Amino acid sequence: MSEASLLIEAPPEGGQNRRGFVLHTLRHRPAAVIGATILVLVALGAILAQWIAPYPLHQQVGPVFAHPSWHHLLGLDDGGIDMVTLLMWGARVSLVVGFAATLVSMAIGGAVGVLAGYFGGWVDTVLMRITDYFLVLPDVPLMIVVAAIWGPSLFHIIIVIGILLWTSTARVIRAQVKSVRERVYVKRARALGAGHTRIVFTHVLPQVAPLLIANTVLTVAVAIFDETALSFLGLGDPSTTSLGKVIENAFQRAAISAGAWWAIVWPGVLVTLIILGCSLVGGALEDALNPRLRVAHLGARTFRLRPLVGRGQDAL
Amino acid sequence: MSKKWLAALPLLVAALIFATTATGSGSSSKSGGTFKLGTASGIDSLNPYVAFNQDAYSAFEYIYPILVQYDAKLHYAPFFATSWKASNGGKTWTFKTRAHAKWSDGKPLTAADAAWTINTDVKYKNGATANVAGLVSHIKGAKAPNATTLVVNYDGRVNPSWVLGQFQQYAILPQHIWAQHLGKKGAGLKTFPNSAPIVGSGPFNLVRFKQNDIALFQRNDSYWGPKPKIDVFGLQQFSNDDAMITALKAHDLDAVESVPATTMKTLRKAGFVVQDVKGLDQTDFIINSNPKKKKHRELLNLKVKEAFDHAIDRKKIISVVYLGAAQLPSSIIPAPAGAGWHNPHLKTPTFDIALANKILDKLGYKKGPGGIRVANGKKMSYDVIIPTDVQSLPRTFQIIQADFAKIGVQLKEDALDSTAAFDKMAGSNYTYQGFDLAMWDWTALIDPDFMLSVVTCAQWGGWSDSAFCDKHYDKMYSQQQTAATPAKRRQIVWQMQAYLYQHRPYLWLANDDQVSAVSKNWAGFTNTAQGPFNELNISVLTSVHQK
Amino acid sequence: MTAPLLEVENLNVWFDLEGGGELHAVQGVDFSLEPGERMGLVGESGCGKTTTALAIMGLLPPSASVAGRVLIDGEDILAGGEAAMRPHRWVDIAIVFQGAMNALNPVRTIGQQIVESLEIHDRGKGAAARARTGELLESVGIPAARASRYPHELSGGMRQRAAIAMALSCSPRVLIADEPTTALDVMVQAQILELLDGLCNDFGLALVLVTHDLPVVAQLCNHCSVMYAGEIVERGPLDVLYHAPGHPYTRMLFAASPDLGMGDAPVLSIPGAPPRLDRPIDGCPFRPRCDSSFAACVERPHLRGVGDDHAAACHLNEMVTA
Amino acid sequence: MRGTDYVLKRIAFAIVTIFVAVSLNFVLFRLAPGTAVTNLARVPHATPALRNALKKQFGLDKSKSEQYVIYLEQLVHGNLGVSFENEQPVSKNLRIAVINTLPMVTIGTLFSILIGTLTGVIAAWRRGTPTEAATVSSALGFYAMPTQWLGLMLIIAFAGVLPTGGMTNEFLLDPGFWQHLRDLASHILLPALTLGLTLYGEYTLIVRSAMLETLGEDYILTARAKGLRPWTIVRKHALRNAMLPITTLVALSLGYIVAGAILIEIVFSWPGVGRAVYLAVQERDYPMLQGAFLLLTISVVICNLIADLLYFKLDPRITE
Amino acid sequence: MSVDATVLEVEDLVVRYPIHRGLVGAVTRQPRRQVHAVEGVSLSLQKGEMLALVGESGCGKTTTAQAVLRLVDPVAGAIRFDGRDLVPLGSRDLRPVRRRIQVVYQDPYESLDPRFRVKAVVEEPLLIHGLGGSKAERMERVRDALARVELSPPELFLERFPHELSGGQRQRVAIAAALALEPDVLVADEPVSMLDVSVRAGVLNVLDGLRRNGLAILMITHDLSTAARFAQRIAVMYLGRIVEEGPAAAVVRNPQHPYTKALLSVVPRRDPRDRQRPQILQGETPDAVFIPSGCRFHPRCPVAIERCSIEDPALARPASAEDGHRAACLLLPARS
Repeated sequence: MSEASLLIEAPPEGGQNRRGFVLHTLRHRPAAVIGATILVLVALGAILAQWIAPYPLHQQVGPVFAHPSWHHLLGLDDGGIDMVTLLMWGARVSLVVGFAATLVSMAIGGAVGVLAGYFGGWVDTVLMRITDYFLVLPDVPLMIVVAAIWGPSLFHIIIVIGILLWTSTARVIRAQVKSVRERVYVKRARALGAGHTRIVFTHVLPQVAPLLIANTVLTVAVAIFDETALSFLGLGDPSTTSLGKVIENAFQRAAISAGAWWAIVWPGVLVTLIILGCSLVGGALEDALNPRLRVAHLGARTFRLRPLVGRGQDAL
Repeated sequence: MSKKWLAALPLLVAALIFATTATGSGSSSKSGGTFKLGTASGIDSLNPYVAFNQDAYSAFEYIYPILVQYDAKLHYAPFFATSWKASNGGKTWTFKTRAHAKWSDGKPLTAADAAWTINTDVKYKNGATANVAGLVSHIKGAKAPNATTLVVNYDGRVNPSWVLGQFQQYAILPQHIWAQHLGKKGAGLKTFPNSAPIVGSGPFNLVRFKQNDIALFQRNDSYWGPKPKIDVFGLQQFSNDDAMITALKAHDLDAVESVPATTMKTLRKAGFVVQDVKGLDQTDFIINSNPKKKKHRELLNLKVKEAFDHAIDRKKIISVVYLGAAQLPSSIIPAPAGAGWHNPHLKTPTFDIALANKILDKLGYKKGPGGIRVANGKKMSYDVIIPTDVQSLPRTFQIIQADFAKIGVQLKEDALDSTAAFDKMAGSNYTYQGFDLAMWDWTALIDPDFMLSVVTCAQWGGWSDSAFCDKHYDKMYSQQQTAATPAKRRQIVWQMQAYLYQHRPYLWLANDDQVSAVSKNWAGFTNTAQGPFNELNISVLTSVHQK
Repeated sequence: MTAPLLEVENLNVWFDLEGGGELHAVQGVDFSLEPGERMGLVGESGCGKTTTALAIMGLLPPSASVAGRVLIDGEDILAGGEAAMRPHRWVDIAIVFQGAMNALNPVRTIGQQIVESLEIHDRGKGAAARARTGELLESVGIPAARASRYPHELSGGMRQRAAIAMALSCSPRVLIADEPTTALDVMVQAQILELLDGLCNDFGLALVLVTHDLPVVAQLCNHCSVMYAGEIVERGPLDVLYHAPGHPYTRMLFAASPDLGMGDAPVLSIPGAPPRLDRPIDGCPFRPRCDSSFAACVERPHLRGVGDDHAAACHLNEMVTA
Repeated sequence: MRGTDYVLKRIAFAIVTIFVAVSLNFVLFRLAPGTAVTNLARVPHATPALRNALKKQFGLDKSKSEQYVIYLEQLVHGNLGVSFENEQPVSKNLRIAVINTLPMVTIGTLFSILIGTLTGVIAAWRRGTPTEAATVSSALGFYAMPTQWLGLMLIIAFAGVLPTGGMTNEFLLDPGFWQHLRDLASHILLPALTLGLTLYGEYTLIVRSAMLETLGEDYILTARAKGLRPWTIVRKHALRNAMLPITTLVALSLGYIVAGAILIEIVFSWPGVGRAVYLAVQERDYPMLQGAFLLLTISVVICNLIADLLYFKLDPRITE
Repeated sequence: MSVDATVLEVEDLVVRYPIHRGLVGAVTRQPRRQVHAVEGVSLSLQKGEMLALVGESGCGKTTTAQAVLRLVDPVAGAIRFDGRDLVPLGSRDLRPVRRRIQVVYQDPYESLDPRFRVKAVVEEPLLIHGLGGSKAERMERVRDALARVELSPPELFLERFPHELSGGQRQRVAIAAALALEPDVLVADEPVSMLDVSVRAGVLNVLDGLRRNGLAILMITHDLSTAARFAQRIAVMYLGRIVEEGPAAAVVRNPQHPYTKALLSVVPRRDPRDRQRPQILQGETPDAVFIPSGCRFHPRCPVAIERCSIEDPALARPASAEDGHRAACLLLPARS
């Protein structure tokens, strides 16, 4: 009997196909399912704000800080603007800032990480030293300083957040690329005479992609968080309505003392939800990607004892 | 973590839990009690050559001798000076000062201290004392022939009300303290921190001061004037209105200097006395009036300015932004400034979009694409510089922007921090070429001189933010300083207001109220246009007392 | 008759799979061990040999469920679950794992780790425990002074020796060695095997050597159990297993290991791969790879005696005896 | 000696980082709109003479490189310049602010590390149980809340029960020691709690995954095989090893502590460094901002250095 | 194989890696240290021959292989392929040569990109070297290569991902990928050590078949049994040197060098009756940084004499050995 024909029955061993890894994780981890649902709902509300928001963004529809009512489910803000409308548009700006800043930081962090990890040697040393410097510089104060100097605008905020958040991405990606680079199949490709571009794009990047995605999602959370902080410090763009700006407006007009808790509670809840969504999705992806989390030799739960009837394989 | 630390933690936790049960307790009260006032701005510096904030000047009012003060009707009343007269055709002023006054360290306080302060300020007015230079303008020098006589010499005839207006804001410093800190060319005057406890001579002694936090004043029992009824006055600074109002509600504060309009209703409901007084702060819409302006010269056209003025819905601004706690403005000198300086004949421009459109149509500025008018071949689309630290402006801008769209004028927000905003408006070398429109606010003083000065040509490179420069106006300005009688001065001041009303370097938006809140446990607490803690006189804190 | 030192009876282990379902990793394993006996547990990767070792120690992960009995001196130590097993660990049965680098805590010294096991089982405290640690290290060929070294400061062979010294600290009666020489060089492997040999001889230690390497077992053990697909398919004295195997798998496994003395004789691999254990298996699990399967193999064979102290699970034996 | 090289390298790195930050600081603030002159010359009737005098006073008439050298010289002497706001030395303003900030941040951070470690260990230990789900989701929940918002929520919740602003009740003119301590503690509670709550979530997650990674190591299996009790294993084997990544990550999150402190000090009117930064931003008091930024950077760098050295002490494997 | 069919010849190869002195080291001017990975190795490989390079970990066998593949730069020596020295060549000039020297790595789980299907894995070398013409022609070569490693019918495997294959099959795919370029030399670095015993023979037999068809194979292994069975010649390395080299049967049956003797004595035999007294060397291979003086094996050598610590022996044919069998030991009487 030929060996090969038998091999068809060979069992899948270890390892797993990384194709569709992200989708698979999103579907099979409860945390990721919850997180993704939150994000999709918020994103839908934000994207469709133009069409489904109940009122125009800048229209005063009632008295300042009017109570929640049937017409305005979440009440009105300090300009007499409908909170539901504000939250939709605010989420839109916050998400745009979050994603755009993340894109900037991913581009920098991804490039630095791949270059440092792949080429190693002095390239690695130089890039990692730079990364280390950025890593110890306190982000938010630096953002404050730069935003204060450049002046408040959405574009500046995106750039400022983007150019300060890339460090952790660079480190994570570098570590991963370094390990991929040491994988035998990359060595084999090198021994075959494959060029750097080919190796990076066909072997390294696809392998790093899920981690990059996980990192992106987590960075979005940080970027949105930072945006609310900058807005709160009065460094936000006054001509746009981000969630941070909505909180800051309410805070400036003493919403709490005015008894208008809805003007400050809801935007905060929404920010929390978005960040929570990102953290859940990103965290689940990271957890799924970390092989060291798969086994635990110690836990509160132990193996179970089963009664046994019969012998050997008959015993079930 | 070391074991020692772990042992200390329960202690720490216990201390924290213990702490929660022990709040709000204890004023170490003597008979008069402690009056605790909350403020959002606070004292920026205790050095008069550095201080900028109103709270600082209010503090000086209570701790330093000042020649004159305002009475309840905002007329001049004796303070450290008991009487005054002009001579030498109005060029020399002689003040009689209090006898037997003492500084808080026991050293005698005499007219010599006043003369020294004035001479020092004149000497270094282009350097270290620039901050107060405006208050000693036209002064040649001062002398103290004896302990109770101060003679001040001017370079020309000066108007009496102007002179007293200047001295009302002028703190006399103890020579024996400050003379030690002159330093090189007086530079030491600015760097002297003047930290608490301060040697002063007012109804209160400043005994404790923490920047951005607290200023504590103790009653000065050796004070030569009417004694306060309270023992201690505290001014606590909050960076957060909510925290401040919460503290007031929890009776950690007795009063709040300036409460946000949004909380007036809830505070009244909670049983606090909310005093709503017409204030001196006005927000304005600035039109670059530089006669040498290069771009968008249509903005120099008085008709255009008039049209803009009619397109501003001030009532809406007042209801949305100020929740009603503001007045319709009409002049550079707000009505509450008192003593008749405000020109009552000036009326707030009406909100009339149709009229505004008619004026612009008449000028031939046709609407182009997007409904935006075209003037001199250029779209009437302007950036409006808005300083980010004036909290009411973004909302106000939104309202104006929407209405201006209806008259075919596009406004775009250019939010900058105040330094950057001012820099951009002044442009390089103070040429005022780089901006068209802006928004800001001014806080008027009781005496009209300062407000009227900001639109003089001489203020280019100084306070000017509209670049208004007009020979005729400048002439009137110097005339009011030297007018022989108060009535004559008032007449000129009214003329100047009317002239500005017509030339519109500023379109006045709202004149917001000064709203304070005080606990019902206190009596004799009054609010003024400058707020309860003010630089007008010492009446509020000397009359406030426990019920 | 006294009970054997260690007796494993009808041991079964299942693992819950992540996507649902379960995997029957160990299926009715039986064996017993007398003092001084050395047994090899041999099989391909995934055949359940390490799982069996872990099950005996009660070290299975929470996803596992287990049935059967593990008796020490006739007492079932498995019945009480993890907690009941604890007092027997190290005192009755100790284990040495495969990668000694990872089996030792990198931030604690070798000495500390040995002292710790002495202390928890009340075999001495403080200075006494440290003195005993020195002796133990000397007995595996490590100078006592190295007790203060960290694992990373020792070579692979030394670490494995230290792990053995630690396993011997409470004088266990059974030592399970799970692939103790994999990843070590041949010369070091020989050193370790010699050490184990000496320990068994000198202390009457019973040894279970878990490995995939038949020649190693052949050199060190007297008995061997061959596992395939979770079951023991043959067991008996090694001599018999090599010269008269009762199961084609054993025969083919020997034939697949090259030997220095074999000359140009063919080395044959076993085609195919072991069956998946998360699905029911019809008939003999080895049938698809077997070179001598026949009609009866659709029935699942059971382990049955085929000679003195020799048992195999293969229908071929029935034909012979029948 | 073991690791002299490592220690020297870390110290050298810290020094170079500080130098880079110092230089960055110089460059950054030269880009700021407006100079000391435009700020200080905003007085009525400012004359060109005054402006020139100021220019000279602040050395702005010199070349950029000369200015840089002067700046470095001043730094060496602890001179951070003069605040635009109160024209006092920045270093003096900051010293007071730092003294105020330290107790609040310390208590908040300790609280977060304590709770974070505890819940992280529990989450890892109770893996796959509802306890883990509850611990992790509450940690994530607090982590996701914007710091300033959480502070405001606490103000809503505790208004009237605890003081919501300031550091002490300054109106206690001469409080006894215990009264002062009680007063301070009551004021510190809410801000420290806010800081602790926003930080702890991250630590829980870090500790949880560090613990899980450690619990997957073979030596844990060895420890179990040795017959150690589960909590003994957690204490003696798992936690010690999990401390390694935790140390680094806690050090790296110092930047966030600083950020949190800024927001919290604003919300609770705490007169510390964060509030000073905020006010400096509001007033565009660049020298103050510059000084505060330098101070924060240096303290983060030094804390990182300490973490590195701690790591070195914890991990015997570091030799070079 | 008497005709000179040498395809690869390594002469006096030396590879050293510098060790970082560290900051303190640099400041205190400690001497620069090096790992002497390979110190003067010479070997030659003929068409249709498998040469097994045997030794313990750290002996330099893998470094030698990497130098042959020009993945590390030698300090000295020559690597002649088809008579042409590869050492001075730049990466551009090396490309055509790389095609003809292929490699199979130890770990079949790691050597295939998990995202690549089998056909892509085997096709990749062709794409890299721009060979194989059209897509269809390339697929033809892919099928061919798969058939040569006995993965047949190839259609069954083309579309699979590595995780759908068993360990042995993966290693075969890796070999197929190497064969796709039709190389002259195959470097096999421990090709079966990660595989289950039951399938090792299959992979080794595939290599053996390829060799018979003319491929020259340099096999790196630590397993003397495998080397003895499949290789034609064996070279035993110790600390960067070849200490014994010769026809496989001769080396195994008639070892000359004490190190080879010891190594052979500790190889476990599968027959339980065949238990020998192993000659166990004490200690472990020393650090390649501090090479002992004289004969580098002398500190562990059971028969060393004083001279061994002074004199460094060269490879020579001992009197008691057949032709082509050489060893480096002072105690062996050389043939005059």
